[in-house]
Amino acid sequence: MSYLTKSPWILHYDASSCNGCDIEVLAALTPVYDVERFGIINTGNPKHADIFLVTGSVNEQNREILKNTYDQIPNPKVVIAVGICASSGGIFRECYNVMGGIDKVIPVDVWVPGCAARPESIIDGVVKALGILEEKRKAMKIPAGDTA
Amino acid sequence: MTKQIIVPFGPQHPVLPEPIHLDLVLEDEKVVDVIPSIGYIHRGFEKLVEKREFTEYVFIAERTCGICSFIHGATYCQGIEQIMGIQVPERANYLRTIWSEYSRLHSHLLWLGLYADSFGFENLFMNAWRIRERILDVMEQTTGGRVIQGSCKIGGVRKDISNAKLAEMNRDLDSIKREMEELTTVFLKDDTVIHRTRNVGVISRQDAFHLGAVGPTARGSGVAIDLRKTGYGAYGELDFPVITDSCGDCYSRCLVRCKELFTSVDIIQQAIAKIPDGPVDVKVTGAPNGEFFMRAEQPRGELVHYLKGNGTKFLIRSRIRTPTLTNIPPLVKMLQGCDLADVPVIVLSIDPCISCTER
Amino acid sequence: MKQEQTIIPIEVGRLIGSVEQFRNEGYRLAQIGCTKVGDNSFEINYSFDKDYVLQNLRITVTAETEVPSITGMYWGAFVYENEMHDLFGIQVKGINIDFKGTFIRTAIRYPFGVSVAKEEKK
Amino acid sequence: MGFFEMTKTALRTVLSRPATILYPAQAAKRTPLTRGHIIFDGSKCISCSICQRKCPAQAILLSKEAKSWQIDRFRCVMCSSCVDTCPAKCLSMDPVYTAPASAKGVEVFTITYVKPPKPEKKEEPIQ
Amino acid sequence: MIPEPWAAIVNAVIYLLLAPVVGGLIAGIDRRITARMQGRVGPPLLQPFYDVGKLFEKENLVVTTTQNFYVLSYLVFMAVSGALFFSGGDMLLVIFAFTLSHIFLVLGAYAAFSPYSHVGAERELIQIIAYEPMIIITAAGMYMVTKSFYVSDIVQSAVPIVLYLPGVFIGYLIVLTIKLRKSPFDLSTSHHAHQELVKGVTTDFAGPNLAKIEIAHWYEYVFLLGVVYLFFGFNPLLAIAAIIIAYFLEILIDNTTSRVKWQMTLRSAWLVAGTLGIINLGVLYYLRMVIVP
Amino acid sequence: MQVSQLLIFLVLFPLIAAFFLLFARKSLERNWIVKLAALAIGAVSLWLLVAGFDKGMMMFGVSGKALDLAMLAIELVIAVYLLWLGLKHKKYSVVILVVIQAALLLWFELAFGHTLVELPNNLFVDQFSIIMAMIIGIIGSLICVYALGYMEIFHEHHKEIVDRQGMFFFILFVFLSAMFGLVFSNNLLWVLFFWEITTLCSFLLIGYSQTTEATNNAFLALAMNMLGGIAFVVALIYLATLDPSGRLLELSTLLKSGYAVAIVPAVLICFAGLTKAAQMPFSSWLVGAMVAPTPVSALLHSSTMVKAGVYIIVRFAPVLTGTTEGLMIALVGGFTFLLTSCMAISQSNAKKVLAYSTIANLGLIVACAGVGTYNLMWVAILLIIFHAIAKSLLFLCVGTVEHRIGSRDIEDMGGLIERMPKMAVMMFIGMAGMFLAPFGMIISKWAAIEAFIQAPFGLIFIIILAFGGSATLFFWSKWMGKIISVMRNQENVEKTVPQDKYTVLWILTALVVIVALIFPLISSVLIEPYIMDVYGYTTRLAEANIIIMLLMLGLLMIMPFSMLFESKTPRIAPPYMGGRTTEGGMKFHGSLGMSRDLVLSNYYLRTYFGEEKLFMVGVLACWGIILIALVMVVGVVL
Ligand code: SF4
Ligand code: SF4
Ligand code: SF4
Ligand code: SF4
Ligand code: SF4
Ligand code: SF4
Ligand code: SF4
Ligand code: SF4
Repeated sequence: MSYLTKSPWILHYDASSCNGCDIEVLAALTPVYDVERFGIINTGNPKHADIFLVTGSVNEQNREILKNTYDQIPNPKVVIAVGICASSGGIFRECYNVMGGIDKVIPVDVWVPGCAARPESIIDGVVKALGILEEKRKAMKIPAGDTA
Repeated sequence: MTKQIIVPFGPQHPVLPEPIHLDLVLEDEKVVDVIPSIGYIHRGFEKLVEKREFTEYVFIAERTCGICSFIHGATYCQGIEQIMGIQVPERANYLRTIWSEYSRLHSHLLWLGLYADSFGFENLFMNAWRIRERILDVMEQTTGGRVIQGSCKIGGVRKDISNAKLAEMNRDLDSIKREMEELTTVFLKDDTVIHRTRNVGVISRQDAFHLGAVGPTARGSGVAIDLRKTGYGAYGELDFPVITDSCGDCYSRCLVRCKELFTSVDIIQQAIAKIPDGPVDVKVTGAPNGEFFMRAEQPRGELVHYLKGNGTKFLIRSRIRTPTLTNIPPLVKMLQGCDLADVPVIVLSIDPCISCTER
Repeated sequence: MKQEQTIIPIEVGRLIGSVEQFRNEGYRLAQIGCTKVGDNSFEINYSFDKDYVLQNLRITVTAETEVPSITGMYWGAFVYENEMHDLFGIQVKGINIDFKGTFIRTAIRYPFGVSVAKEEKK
Repeated sequence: MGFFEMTKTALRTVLSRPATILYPAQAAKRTPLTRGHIIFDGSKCISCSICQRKCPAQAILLSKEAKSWQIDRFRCVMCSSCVDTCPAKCLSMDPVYTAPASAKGVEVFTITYVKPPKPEKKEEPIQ
Repeated sequence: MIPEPWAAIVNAVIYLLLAPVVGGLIAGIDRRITARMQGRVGPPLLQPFYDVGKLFEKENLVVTTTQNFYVLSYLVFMAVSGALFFSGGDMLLVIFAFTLSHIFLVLGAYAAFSPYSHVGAERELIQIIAYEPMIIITAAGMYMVTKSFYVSDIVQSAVPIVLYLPGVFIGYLIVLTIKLRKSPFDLSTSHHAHQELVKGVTTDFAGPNLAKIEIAHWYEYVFLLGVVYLFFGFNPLLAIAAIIIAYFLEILIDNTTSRVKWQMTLRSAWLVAGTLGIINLGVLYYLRMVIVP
Repeated sequence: MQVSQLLIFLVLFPLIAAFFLLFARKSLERNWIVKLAALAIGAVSLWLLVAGFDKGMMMFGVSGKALDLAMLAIELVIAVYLLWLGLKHKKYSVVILVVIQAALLLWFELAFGHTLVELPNNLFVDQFSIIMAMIIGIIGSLICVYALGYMEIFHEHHKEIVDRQGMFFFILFVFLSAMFGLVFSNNLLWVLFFWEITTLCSFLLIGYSQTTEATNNAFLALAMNMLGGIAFVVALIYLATLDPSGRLLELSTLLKSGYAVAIVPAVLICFAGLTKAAQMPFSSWLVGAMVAPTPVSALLHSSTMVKAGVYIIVRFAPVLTGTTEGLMIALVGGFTFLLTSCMAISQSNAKKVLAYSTIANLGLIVACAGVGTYNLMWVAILLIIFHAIAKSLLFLCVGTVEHRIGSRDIEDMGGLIERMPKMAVMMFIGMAGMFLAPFGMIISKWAAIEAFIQAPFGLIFIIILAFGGSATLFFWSKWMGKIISVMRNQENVEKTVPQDKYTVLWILTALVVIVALIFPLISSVLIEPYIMDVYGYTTRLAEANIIIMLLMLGLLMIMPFSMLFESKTPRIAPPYMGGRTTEGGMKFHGSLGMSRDLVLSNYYLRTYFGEEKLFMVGVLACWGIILIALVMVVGVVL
């Protein structure tokens, strides 16, 4: 296992969620769930992040922000869509200003269902993402010339 | 020549759990100009009333926001009940009140945490949220949801709480109260906290009133508005003070919220003592025809649900005016001339909730 | 317990005067909200609160009507007026901080307004 | 002194047990009421499609022809509306939440309910 | 006295090799204790090493390639100043090298031309000017007690330096809080997301560059705690204990204060630390020069 | 040639060149004259170094009586000229001062003219003079060459200013001559004469552009320097009253004559030195002098003329050692250092920053000389050398940049590394030279701390150094940060800089580095012997430390090559903007739908380091100290 999986730093972005999922993401950092046990730090800065946790259904105005932020995360990186809104737009699917699911804007690696997604669910999602992260790292190495 | 720095503050910024953007113009670290821009959460779900029956719209109203989800749901239901003239059973009114106050506890604790984080007091944040988990546990045990409770419906509530459980909650509140006392002491007595909050983001009583401040933002400046005093739910039968403070700075707003924690505990305990037995819902038939401005006190202040129906299953308008929306103009005033380091503190001090602001 | 509220329909022309009166009597602006009531007909409610009693001024306008801004009396009203413009396409004249349609940017123009109704019919 | 108000709390917590639940090593907090995911009992469903109509998230799709009931778990907001409204009581809410996945998809169930023959139904009130 | 060259070189090499290990461990312990103070379990002890390892596995994302140069220089000169210190070199030279390395960090942040890095850089500079006088005063104090600027002499001195320099010691602890980027003085950047500055001075560094900054921090920790050792050089066991207590105190302060503003930082560093230091030295000077000429 | 001839050459040759320049009408002629003269002056200065570095102090007699009279006559002519100017511009304070000084001089001549014997050794040279001569001869002439190109462009930009370049270069070379005269003169009367000439040159050059501001500032400078000049004359009168034969007017004799005799003139002359070196109550003239064309600032107001002020104080340092008067002077220097360093933080005008930094460094030199122990003297001389080189480089860089980008505001120098890469590198090195290890100024600062701590009351100065030094660090670093910040879409505007300027700048840049490299050599060859002569013992940095410094310098120089060996090619991404979209040219989408420019300015911390506030503090404190010193002197006299 690489170090990458032992130290996943997350960046959380609220792409127009109702706050339910956001506060659960935050709750995951706090004593009862304490994701720092897995080396997870909430960096707040895309340039330091490995895992992009996105909540919310993405509205018109959020699109470019989401995309910009995603682009500023150095590779390898994974995106986790947290909550039903981020997965499909959820209850707001039919709103005129909603894209419905962040996969409409950036590629998503893991979907965490729930409305709101529970902290345990989020932890599960991150664990699942670590495997994908590791694969991406390997994939990134190969073009660099090593035999691998 | 003025030496200015322009900082695009947000929409992606660690201090803001929700996206909002400020163009900050600084000289050294003094904020000389600030222009907000919002709209990052606007989903436009008010328009969903045209597609969802008014009974299902409760679930959407609840998801106006994940923090005072319950109060949004309850306010919506009460609005519809007012239009349709439905008399809700007393027990349901009490339960609604209890859950509302639990929401307020959880919201204020959440806010205290974020607020502590805004001035870099990580430990305080962690402690506030640790206590908050105990509130959420009760929420989940009684409604099935931690943050989106989904326990309100038109005509009553969807779940009853057994009297044994109520007694247990009552006992639990005593110990939560002790923990909160320790927590709020730090907010109110610690020198470094006072350094960051006293005389920061001051807004006078006059300004607060005329710019439309509500909730703790208004009460921190001495404007005593608390919609619970209109007596919706079971509030009319309970005894509680409207907490105000006069300084109008971040410290005052924090003080008001700290004291409200204990008011809420008191209200819940009173309600548990008084709650009558009986059914928790009535059957609803027909459709709303008419309009009503239902107002309720959210943790952040006055909430207005304006509902208008025309006798069909689909309302013609739901307009949700949330406390943060009306607290934005005071916020813009508060930010003038503060320090860059004060920006997060001041922004947090109105307890901004963008999700419901923009709907 | 029913919350007390009244609705007072007035002409657009009398808006400023009436609002001023409320302000002078020490009312707080609680909200401004808009409802589409016909193909090209909108109700705008200006709600004022004093001692928990809600008084609503109601004007009925079309999308073409120019509504005067009340930001002169209530500085904070710009949030509502910008919102009204962005969502309903109501023309508000003289807002103190006029976002000119960028307050809430929406995927479709004036989602609650007239144009949408037409688009949807198509 | 107003300085170091937090010291007592900090020192006490450092000496006491952390509040952390060591999930996943330890089981998650869960209550009987917790809304985790919808369970469908195909043997009871009468294909009335009320659930589909009452679902605010449009997560349910019922096909009478194919005799299938499908749910998109990435749309379902766990509101329980369907459970409350289902006349046949074939839906229930389970406290275990849906696991995160790296692909979205719908879950399809077949409806095995067979409408009982008419006479029997008439006898019911007599029994 | 100038130390034996070979001994000096051996010490320096030992420092260069071991300091990152020790520094990383300190960071790991720090994070665990911090977590415990917050009622959490916290990360594994070796987490800082995982973090740095991870960062080296990441893509190098920059705003401008010159950032690489500044960061490398920061690391190199940080290591050099620590190595000079541990090889028993001249305290003043160590301080200047130390400052030089920080200037590189600041320049790296400036180079990015980004609002957050920029404000971070300005604040980092404010921090440097806040703590630097105190560090120089510390060196001067040690000279007054031991008659030498050489670390090798100071450490061998049998005089209980801390008894002569209590004010300086307290002043040093205050600036240590700044240097360890601990609350209340974590102005320019901090370990977690920073409330007004995102990541301040390190905002626009990613991957390997960030890893280098992290390693430089480790070197820095060891060096700064080495200075604490000097105060207690007469008794190594006591010195180690003092380091542990000092560090624990820093963590405690970190966890019991909010971040103050730059004005307060500058004022407290210059006035409190400066005054304590100056009064201490003044008294010492008076005793030395006037009472016992 | 003999050493004495070299000295005379250095004093006279620039004068001759000056007259040629006065009549050179074409710029081509002027070019050649200046370049050749500069070459000659530089070469002879070096020759002097080679010829004189190991000889200790050498004295030479030049028949003086007639010269003395000529000088007096010139001084009076100048006085009349200034009187006329003063009246014309209604600068009555200057008029009064001129009258006082002229009256004193006349009285001196009338009272003592007949009793004074002819001094045997009017000229002298020792290692310190050689160092000064090198600064004047090499840096000074480089600046003159640079000025050629500068003035052309200056007049292109400022059509409204009368082109008086002939006059300009004439004054420059007269000034060089006077400076040489000043450092080689052993006769205090001569020193005074040259001293006044430099004052006059400075006055004329500050007022060159003839704008109201320039004229006012020129008169301000004049007035303050006249104050010093008067003190100087008083010192001479005092000496003459002590010994009417005038033997004490010989600098070398005076310095050896002991505290009782020398302290009063020492304090008075040091007071003159303080005014010339723009120390605290007088600092405003130097800041005002920044209206002059940049080469003037570089030459007069940083590397040479103001150095004359500290030169004379350093000369008197042995007299001041351990005295309360010395301590007072040192305190003036110390406060000046601390306060002006802080004031520089609040400035964004590049030349003003340089001016404050210059005053600060002169203050440090004064502090060293005032305390006056042998190792501090060593530091003082080292500071003079390092400062002259780095600061003149910086001034010239600012001048060049100003001509390209049309502003001398630091905020406008953002991204210089892209727009003018070579200039940026040179400025970078110049600034590093001012405050970073292991370059010159920091070596001096280090040595100063080590020296002060052994000196009586040195603690005060250590604290001043600690605080002032960190303030220095702040304003240099933020300036550095400004020029290296990489803004995109910047155009390179460097190509149009003329080659001559580059030559000068590169030489100076190289000097900054080389002097840092060979300073141990300079120290052992020039400074230490001089200190040895004066005090009987000397000092130097420990060898191990020097080696470490050199290693660091080496390391610093190879670091940039690390960029060639990047293992991973980095991906370039826009800076973090809170998720906001950025467009080219550093714009971003702001509120109200606007596209905003990203603007980043440095901090100026005016609430803490505001100019006016600190200036008032400094003026009060330093006047206080100076008055105390003067009262003490009066006490000695009585
Ligand atoms: S999934 Fe539910 S809780 Fe999460 S953001 Fe969407 S509506 Fe809110
Ligand atoms: S009102 Fe003031 S802050 Fe706003 S743009 Fe004008 S000058 Fe700037
Ligand atoms: S005020 Fe905030 S917490 Fe309350 S309902 Fe609105 S969004 Fe939710
Ligand atoms: S203020 Fe609004 S968005 Fe924020 S938590 Fe409350 S309801 Fe949600
Ligand atoms: S729980 Fe709610 S969202 Fe889920 S399927 Fe049932 S009705 Fe739809
Ligand atoms: S699940 Fe229930 S509500 Fe849905 S179709 Fe079947 S019987 Fe009807
Ligand atoms: S800023 Fe606060 S929360 Fe963040 S790392 Fe520092 S102490 Fe911790
Ligand atoms: S750059 Fe400006 S100040 Fe300099 S000469 Fe040209 S116009 Fe004059």
